[in-house]
Amino acid sequence: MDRFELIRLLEAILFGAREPVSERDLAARLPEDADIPGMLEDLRGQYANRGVHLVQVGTRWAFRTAPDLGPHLRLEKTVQRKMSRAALETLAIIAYHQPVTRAEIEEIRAVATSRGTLDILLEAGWIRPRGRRRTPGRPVTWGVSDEFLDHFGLESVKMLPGIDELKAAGLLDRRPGLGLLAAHGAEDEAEPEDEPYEAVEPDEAITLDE
Amino acid sequence: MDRFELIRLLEAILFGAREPVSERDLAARLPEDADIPGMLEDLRGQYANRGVHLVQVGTRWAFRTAPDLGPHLRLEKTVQRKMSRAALETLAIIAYHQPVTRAEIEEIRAVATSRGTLDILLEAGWIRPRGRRRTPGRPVTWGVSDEFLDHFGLESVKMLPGIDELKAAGLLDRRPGLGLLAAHGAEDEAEPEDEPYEAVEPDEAITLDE
Amino acid sequence: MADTHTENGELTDSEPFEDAQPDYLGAMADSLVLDLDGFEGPIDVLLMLARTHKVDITKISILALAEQYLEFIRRAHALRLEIAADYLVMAAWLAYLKSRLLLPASDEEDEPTGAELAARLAFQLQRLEAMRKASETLMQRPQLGQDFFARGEPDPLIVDTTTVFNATLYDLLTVYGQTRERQGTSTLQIEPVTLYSMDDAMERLGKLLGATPDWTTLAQFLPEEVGDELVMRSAIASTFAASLELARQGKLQLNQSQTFAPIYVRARQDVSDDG
Repeated sequence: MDRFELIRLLEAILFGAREPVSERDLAARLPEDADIPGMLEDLRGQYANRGVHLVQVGTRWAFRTAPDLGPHLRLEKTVQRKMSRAALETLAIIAYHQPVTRAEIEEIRAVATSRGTLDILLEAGWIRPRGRRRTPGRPVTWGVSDEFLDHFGLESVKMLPGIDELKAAGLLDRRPGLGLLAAHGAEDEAEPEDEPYEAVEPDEAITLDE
Repeated sequence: MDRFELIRLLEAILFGAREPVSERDLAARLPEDADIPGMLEDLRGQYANRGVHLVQVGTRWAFRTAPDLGPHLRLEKTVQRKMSRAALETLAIIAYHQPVTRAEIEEIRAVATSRGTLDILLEAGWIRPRGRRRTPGRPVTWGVSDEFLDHFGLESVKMLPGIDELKAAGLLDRRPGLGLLAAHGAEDEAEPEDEPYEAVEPDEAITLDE
Repeated sequence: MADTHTENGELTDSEPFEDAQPDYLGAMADSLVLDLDGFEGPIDVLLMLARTHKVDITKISILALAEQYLEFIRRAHALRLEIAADYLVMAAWLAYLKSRLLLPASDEEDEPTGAELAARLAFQLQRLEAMRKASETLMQRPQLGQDFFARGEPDPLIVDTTTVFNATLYDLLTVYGQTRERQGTSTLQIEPVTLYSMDDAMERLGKLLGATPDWTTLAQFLPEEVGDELVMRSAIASTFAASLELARQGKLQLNQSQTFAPIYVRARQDVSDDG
C-alpha cells in the first residue's frame, strides 16, 4: 500500500470507529513503518475547509462536524401536545385558588400530585411560584402566569366563571347513583323537580288496602 | 450561503448520520432553492477516490467506507444472524421479481413458504410490503427495502447483479411453472393467519447454515 | 455409462442400473435417498440431478432428468423408505411427461404437448437455479457492517423541539367543575337510615298477632306514628315482607281473594279448623 492508500485506510478507520482512535490503535492496524503522525496531519489538512474536520481529542483522533456549521444543523420543530387530565386539573385549581400550595392542591384533588405535573405546567409557562405561605415548612404557593391568561384569552383570573355559573352552563353533571339517600337528606340542595323515590321499588304491585 | 458552503453543510449532515438521509430530509435543512441533486453529485465526485464514499441508497444518501478497504479495516463488525438457504432464496426472488406475492414465490420455489421465512426477512428489515395485487384475495406483494439496498451496497434494484441478463433471458417473466403447487397457492392468498403447510414442508429443519 | 446414454445424454436402455455395478448415478441416488431431509421438495432434487448431469442447465435433457428422478423414487421405494406425497406427485407427473414425450403427439389440441410440458419444467428449473445463483452472488457482495461501514460515532443532528400544549378554556373549566364535584361527594355524610326495617315489622307483627286470632287486614298492623310518606311506604313494604316470612315459618296465615284485593292475616290455626 502506498501513502495515498494508507491515508484512505486511515480515513475509513476513523470514519467507522465507534470512538476516537489513538495513534497507537491506528499503528496496530497499519503497516509497521507507516508514518502515522505525518499522514494524520495530511488528512487533517485535506479536511480543513470541509464540512467535517479531523480533530484531535486528547491523544485520540476523530471526525467532527465543522463548528461553524453547528447552527445550521439544528432543526426547529414545534410539537403539539395534549395536556394530561391531571395537569389540567392542577392547572384549574391553581387558577381558581391561587395562591395555593401543592399540599392544598392535593387536598382539593384528593390525589397526590406527581412532581411531573407541576413541571409540565411550568414548562408550558402557565404557572409561576407566587411566594411562600407563612405556615410550618414555608411551602411555595403557585399562581398562573400572564402566558396562561394570554393562552386562554382571559383578562384576569377574576373572569373565570364561578361554580354556580359552571353549573348553569351545564358544565357540571349531576352525579348518578346515591339518589335516594342523598336526595332524602340533602335539604340544602332544593331540587323540587326531582322524584327521589322512583328508583326504590315498583311498589304499586303490593298495594295493601288503604 | 453560497454553493460551496451548502455542499459543506450537506457533507456535515450526511457524514454525521449513521442511517441514509432522504433528499426530503436534506431539503428541510437547506434553503428552499438549493440544488440538492446537483450538489450531491458534486459531493459524490469529491469523495470518489477517498477512503469514504458518498453512496446513493434508493432515494437516500449516506457515507460509507470504500468497499475495497474492507479487508484492512478491522472495525467492529455487526453480528449477523445466519439466514437459512430458504430465506436467502426467498430474498433473491423478492429482490429480482418484485413486486411479488407469496404465492408467486412459492410457485418459483415450488415449495410452500414456511411462515418463518418471510418473518426473518422482515425482521432483518430487508423486505417490505409493496401493495396488493389486484387478483382475488388481494394478496400482499413484497419488495426489498432501502435497508436491503444499503446493506448490499446497491444504489437501486436496477443495480442487482445480473438482473439485465436474467431479464433478457426471460427468467424474470411472471410465468407459471409446473403449477404442481397451484392448489396450495390459491388457497394461501386469502388468509394471512393460518399456516396450512406446516405438515408439508418443515423447512426449519433443513436450514443449511454455512 | 457410455453405452446406456446417447450423445445428448438421454437414456436408451429401459433398465439401466438395476443389475449393473453401482455407477455414480446409482450411488448418488442412494445418498439422495438417505439425505432426502436436506432437500426442499422434488424440484430441489431435480435441480440436484440436473446439476450432476450437466453443467449447463439450459441444455439439460428433460427426458433424461425424468428418468433419473423416477429411478431415484424407485430406489427409495425398494429401500422401503417413506417418501413424502409431493415427491410421489412429481414422480407421477414426470411419468406422464415421459409418456407424452415418447408417444407421438395427438391432434387433440386442448392439452399442452409433451414438448410444452418439458419446456415448462425446464423453465421452472432454470428460473429457480438462477435465483439460487442470485442469492449466492448477493451474499458474496460486500455487506454493510461486515465489509464496509457506516459512521461509527455519528454526530447527532439536533432538533430543537418547542412543545405547544393545546388545552382550551373549555377543557379547563370542565375539568375544574368535575374536580369540585368529586370533592363535594367525597365529604358527603350518609345519614342514618330512618326507613322502617324488616326487623321492626317482624317484631311488631309477631307481637300483635297473638292478640288477633281472626282475619284482619294487613294494613291494621302498620305502625301509626309514622308521618313521613317515604317511611310509611317502607313500613308497608316491610310489613308485607314480614307477613310472608312469618307465614313461611308457619306462624300465621294469609288470605287474598284476588289480585289487588286486601290481604288478610291471622295467627295460625289447625288445618282441620279451617281449609
